[in-house]
Amino acid sequence: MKTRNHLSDVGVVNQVNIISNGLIDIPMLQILAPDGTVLEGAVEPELSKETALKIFQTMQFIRVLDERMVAAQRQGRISFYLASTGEEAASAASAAALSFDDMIMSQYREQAALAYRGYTTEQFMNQMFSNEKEPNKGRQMPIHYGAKELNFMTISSPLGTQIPQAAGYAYGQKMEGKDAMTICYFGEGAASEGDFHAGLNMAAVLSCPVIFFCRNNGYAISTPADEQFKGDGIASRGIGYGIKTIRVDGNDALAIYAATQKAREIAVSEKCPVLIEAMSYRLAAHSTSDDPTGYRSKEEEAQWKAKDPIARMANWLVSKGWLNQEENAKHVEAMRQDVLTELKRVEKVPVCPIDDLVTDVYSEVPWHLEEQLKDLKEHIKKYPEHYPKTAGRVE
Amino acid sequence: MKTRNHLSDVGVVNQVNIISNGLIDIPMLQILAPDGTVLEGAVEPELSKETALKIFQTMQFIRVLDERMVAAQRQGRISFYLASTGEEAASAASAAALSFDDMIMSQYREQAALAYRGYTTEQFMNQMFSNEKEPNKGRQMPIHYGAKELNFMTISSPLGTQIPQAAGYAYGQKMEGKDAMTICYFGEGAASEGDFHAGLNMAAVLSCPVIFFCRNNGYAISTPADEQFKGDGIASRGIGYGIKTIRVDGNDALAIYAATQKAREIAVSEKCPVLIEAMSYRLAAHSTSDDPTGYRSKEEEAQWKAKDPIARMANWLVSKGWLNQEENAKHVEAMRQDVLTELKRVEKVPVCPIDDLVTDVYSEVPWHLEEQLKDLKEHIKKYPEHYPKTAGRVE
Amino acid sequence: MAQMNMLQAVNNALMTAMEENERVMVLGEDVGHFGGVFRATSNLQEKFGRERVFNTPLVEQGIIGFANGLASQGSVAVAEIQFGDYIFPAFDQIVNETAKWRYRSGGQFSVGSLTIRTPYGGGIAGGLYHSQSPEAYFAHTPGMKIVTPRNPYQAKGLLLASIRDDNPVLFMEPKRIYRASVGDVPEEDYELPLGKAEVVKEGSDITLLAWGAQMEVMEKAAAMAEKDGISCEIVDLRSILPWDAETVCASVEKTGRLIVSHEAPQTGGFAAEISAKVQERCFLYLESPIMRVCGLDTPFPLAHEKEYMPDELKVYEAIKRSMNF
Amino acid sequence: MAQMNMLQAVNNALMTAMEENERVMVLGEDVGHFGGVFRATSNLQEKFGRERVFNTPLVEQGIIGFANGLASQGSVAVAEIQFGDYIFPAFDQIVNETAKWRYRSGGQFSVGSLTIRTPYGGGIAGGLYHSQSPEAYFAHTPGMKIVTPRNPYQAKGLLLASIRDDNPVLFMEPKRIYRASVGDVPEEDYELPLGKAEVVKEGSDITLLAWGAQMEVMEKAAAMAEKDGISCEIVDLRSILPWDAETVCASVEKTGRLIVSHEAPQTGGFAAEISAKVQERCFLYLESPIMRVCGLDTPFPLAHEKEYMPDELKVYEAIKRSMNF
Ligand SMILES: Cc1ncc(C[n+]2csc(CCOP(=O)(O)OP(=O)(O)O)c2C)c(N)n1
Ligand SMILES: Cc1ncc(C[n+]2csc(CCOP(=O)(O)OP(=O)(O)O)c2C)c(N)n1
Ligand SMILES: [Mg+2]
Ligand SMILES: [Mg+2]
Repeated sequence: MKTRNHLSDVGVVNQVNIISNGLIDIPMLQILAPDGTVLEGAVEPELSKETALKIFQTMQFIRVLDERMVAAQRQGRISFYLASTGEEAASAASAAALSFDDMIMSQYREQAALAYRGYTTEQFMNQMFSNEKEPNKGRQMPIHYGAKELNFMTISSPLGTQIPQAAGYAYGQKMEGKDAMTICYFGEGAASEGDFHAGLNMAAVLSCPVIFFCRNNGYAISTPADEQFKGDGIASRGIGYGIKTIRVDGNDALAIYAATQKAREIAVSEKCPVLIEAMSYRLAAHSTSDDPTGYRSKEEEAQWKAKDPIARMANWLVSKGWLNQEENAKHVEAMRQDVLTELKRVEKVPVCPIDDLVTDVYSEVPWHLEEQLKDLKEHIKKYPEHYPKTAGRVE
Repeated sequence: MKTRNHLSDVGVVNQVNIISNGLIDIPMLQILAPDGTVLEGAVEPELSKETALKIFQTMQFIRVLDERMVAAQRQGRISFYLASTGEEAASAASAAALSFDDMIMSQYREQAALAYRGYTTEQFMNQMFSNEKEPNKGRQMPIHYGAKELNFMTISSPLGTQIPQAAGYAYGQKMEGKDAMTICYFGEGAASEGDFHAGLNMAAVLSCPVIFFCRNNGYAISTPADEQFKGDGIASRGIGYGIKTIRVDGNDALAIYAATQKAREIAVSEKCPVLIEAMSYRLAAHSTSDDPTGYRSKEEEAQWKAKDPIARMANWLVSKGWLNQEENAKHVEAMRQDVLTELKRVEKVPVCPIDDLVTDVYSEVPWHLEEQLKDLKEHIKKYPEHYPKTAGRVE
Repeated sequence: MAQMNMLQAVNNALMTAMEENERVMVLGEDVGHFGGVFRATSNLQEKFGRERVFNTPLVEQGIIGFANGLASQGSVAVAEIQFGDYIFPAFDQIVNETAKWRYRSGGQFSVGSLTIRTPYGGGIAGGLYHSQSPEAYFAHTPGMKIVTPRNPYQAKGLLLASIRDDNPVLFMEPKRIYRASVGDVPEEDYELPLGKAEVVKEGSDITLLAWGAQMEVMEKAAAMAEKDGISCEIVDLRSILPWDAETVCASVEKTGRLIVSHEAPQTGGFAAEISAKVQERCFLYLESPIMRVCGLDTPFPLAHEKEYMPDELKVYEAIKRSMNF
Repeated sequence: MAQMNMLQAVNNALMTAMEENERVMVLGEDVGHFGGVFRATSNLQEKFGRERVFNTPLVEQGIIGFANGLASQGSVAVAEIQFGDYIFPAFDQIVNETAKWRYRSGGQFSVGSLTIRTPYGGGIAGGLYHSQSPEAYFAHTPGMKIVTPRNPYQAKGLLLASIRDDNPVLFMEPKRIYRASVGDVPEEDYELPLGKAEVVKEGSDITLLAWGAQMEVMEKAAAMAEKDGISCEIVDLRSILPWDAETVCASVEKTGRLIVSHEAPQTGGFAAEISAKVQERCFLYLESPIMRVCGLDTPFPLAHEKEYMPDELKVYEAIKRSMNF
């Protein structure tokens, strides 16, 4: 039996002593100035040219993909899209600091992490067109990616649910004795969910090697951060859970990389969670269903456009001699072409056959779903013109 | 449209800077030493003799009631009981610092707050015997008190649910422009629930005049505090929510009173929540269903018996010349008699008539419950000997 | 009278309720200045201020917990859950708290002044998490009322009645027809009764029962069946809990046949309750088994949404099966 | 063979599963050294260590969230919810996550190795919050399996099968008979099939269907009816989802009559689904309406618990009503 210690370290005071917010003031890590120069006193993280360029190209690719897919949604070619414009650094550079074996559990605006892992343009398209080539079988809305071979858990829409799940996943990794951990991305809005509290507290108590990576981009749809919480962002909550915490400039790829690298080292060696809060801004609309002009000003957006993480990193790369802007422009153009080509090609791929309506509910299709499928097939055969997506292939 | 400020106050740092637990260290307010003397430098709160004695007598009454009812449960006279031995100060002295109009939402171990409000021995008994005199109509297990006329919300067993509810209740009070607020009691275990997170964050964001009063008594049933959280208790979480926070010695009635008085003043004048963490120890078993010898040591219990809040306050009262120990012993004996008498009297009171099985589900009894009641009554009339509690009064 | 779509009717009901009673408050994610993701709460904050119409943090269990507290205090709380699919984090607050508040306190306290609004249902390419119809989960919960409108006129009248009813009401709005369903709605205040089904169309051969957006499907199927000479009686249940067994059974006793349809998965859906109760009551009147035309027993799919849905063709086929039994 | 009560059988099943597979972990409130409030997990921590058997903080949504993560990683998670009444904070994690994990990922990921154990049911003077039978809330959720044992032998065999089944299982333990139900249980490893009902007693006049602790009630009622010369066939459903309609319908086709009984409130309870399905399939065989003997449509009461419960007298009366229809 262990002796309990909930009072063992507590000091005493004789006057009513109010602990208030002002007690702490968490600064954020910044390495690159907005113009891409290294800040005085800052130390660049160890980052090979190759990795740096991979981060950069991933960010650029996502910028291009986002632009193109928002347009495709407007044209009615896909039903929904959700861009990460302005926030590419947070997910690309953090993913770069991980090991490939680490599990990624994301919210939905971390396509750059997925792309960094190697998800191809075609794979993105397959998911967005919900087609039969997509391993998730077209069951969820566009942007709900998932790729087992890339250790990227399939995204689910309910917010915050992945936070305690990530703690559990990490616990399992620890028990297997693997040198792997879990990273869990979420927005500052999702951090209001009860599952956030559950996940962080459990990870701390149960010593789970997990990075909780909060993208604080100032908004949850229309709700600004100051209607979301009153504390010092999400970072200040780490203290309450006894979780080591790092705040970082979310538009500074180098700072993100350094912070995540350090966090991973701590998580894996000390078997504990680390909380990172990346301060950024959602330059994009929340999604293609949203129009932010109703709730924020053009000036505010402009201020943040000036902090663009891609431009910032580009300047740094140029200063290192690792990037040639002209060549890069061609490269970006090629990406654009690639996206266009894949889009056109993939939109013709059919959806899964109707049998896949009932698979994967259980490990085996149970009797009642067999029956329902049978009835449905007969029905479709009777009215094939009404079910054009599947009728052609009902045997 | 308001300008957003999620980054406006953030400082910058150039090296990975890990905020860890050690950053803060929240001391607890103590006014009385364990022997009841006023600590050097401590200021006694303004507390009339009358109020001081009322707090003290309430604590003593609850000690007596708890003892008696645990025994009554062992004798099979009631089905369940839950004592607050060792923690009487936290609820009695905090209730004393409130205004009568303030709503109390409690967890279940705050019988002293209810007694302070004027709940009588008979009322306690009525509830515990689930009888027809009980305004809650005997629908919940013993100890689920509730008294509208005392502004004491009926207790519900699911833990933590009252926390966001208290925020909402307080918001309603604010909107009505009343000089009243809400106090919400809960244990350190319940503070792990998602509802805790929801309630504290919402209260902060929506400026609700509410005191969140956490009794940290070291255990949640068998689970010690160090398997419940890793932060500096519950107080350290206040910072993350931007909530003013006070930690207090839960066994020091004067400190509790002072802390709650201050918290109420802040909550009402600034229209905001305040978090209080009272450090104490559950000397009792969790409930009559529990046996703590399985999970903690006699030594640990002994250490805490030495910090008994009743003895501590008694010594102080004696030193003030407000209490005579001999007279007090008689008084306690009278309380014991009163409890015994009421117990014997009340256990004979019948339960509510069968019609009350279906009232209060809705504001009016709907058709389907009318039907179910009708069938049930016919059934009872057929087999009266099998339903002895109600058969005699089925018309 | 004005022409309104269902969103406008909901908005108009909220305006009406807030004007009439200053204790009415509206809360939820993005319901403030933005007016909610569907714009059902547009202009409310402008009109009634930030204290009566406010955004909450993103936490459904908190929204309902907070609203429970507000309502128990005597305020009239109208809480929005952004999508029916996201009501589950609030399940405990609804099922264990909202629904049991009055009972456990012997009527001393209640949250009768709480209304929970939420858009539900499929047909908008929403996949698993923007399409669910969770009514049956709540219909097993004594203490709750559950109401669904089929058109703008019903929406305003039922929502006003729900807000004012002295019981907690889950008001489920069929989002597929939020904009598509347009009709005459009185500008003035009116209420429609809770707990009462409505015979929308009389008929003699078979009863078709549904609620919300599914009513449109029933009407289309009935039109198809009429061409075959089958006379359909169409009933809108309107209130799912407590439900109007009397009206439903009267119809079935007349027609001898019943089809119940909903989008939610068949197993454990509310059609089961209706079927169970109707066969109990109308056993000797039934000429064929009560049939259910429902969603499949799968999560709500995306690529196969059309195939999954209990559309008019499936209902029409069921009508024929029932007639030919 | 050893004599065990149901708690011992559950404990024995957990021991067996943990010995056989080192990836099995047990988590929940107080399940560690203390062995859980009912002692179902006694001695597990001593035997398998604090990393495989651990207390969690007091947060049901976290317990299931964490267990979902563990299971998706490939570990075998056996999570305890201390009382069925407290499963609702985890409702979202179960209904939106556990149940839909495999489907939404096209089978790439799943939490098939998750088992959720929880004690349920009344009869212990537990009132509103220590008595509920929440099975129907989950039975409307494709992707879940739901299992309940009626005695110690069933408990061990079904729990072992649940832990090893490649689907998430909600394993509901009838706490009223935790200690009261005693019987022979093999010491060795064995499994009983999921998804299969069991005909516990053959009969010819009427089928009595239930599960868990309610089986005892059915047996007593059957004994009373037999004295009147009524031959009852008693069926234990065992798996509530997916459920064995084939066995149930075969029995009803033989007897022509069916009574389903559960403690949960009648409206929207799982008896409704059974009734709806059986009347669909066995319409022409039914000699009287399918009857439900259930809890009343109220929260679970305390003072009137005896009156609320679907006891053997109520079942017996229903049998007579059915026979005399
Ligand atoms: C449980 C739940 N509630 C509500 C929603 C609807 N919703 C989708 S995104 C969103 C805002 C999320 O904001 P944040 O977490 O800050 O992430 P961001 O969009 O800013 O990246 C909301 C309310 C949801 N998906 N899940
Ligand atoms: C939602 C919920 N989960 C579990 C329980 C069972 N339970 C009752 S009391 C308790 C421990 C509470 O500990 P704490 O909050 O510290 O209060 P204390 O008993 O120490 O006063 C538990 C787990 C419950 N009542 N509600
Ligand atoms: Mg955000
Ligand atoms: Mg405690």
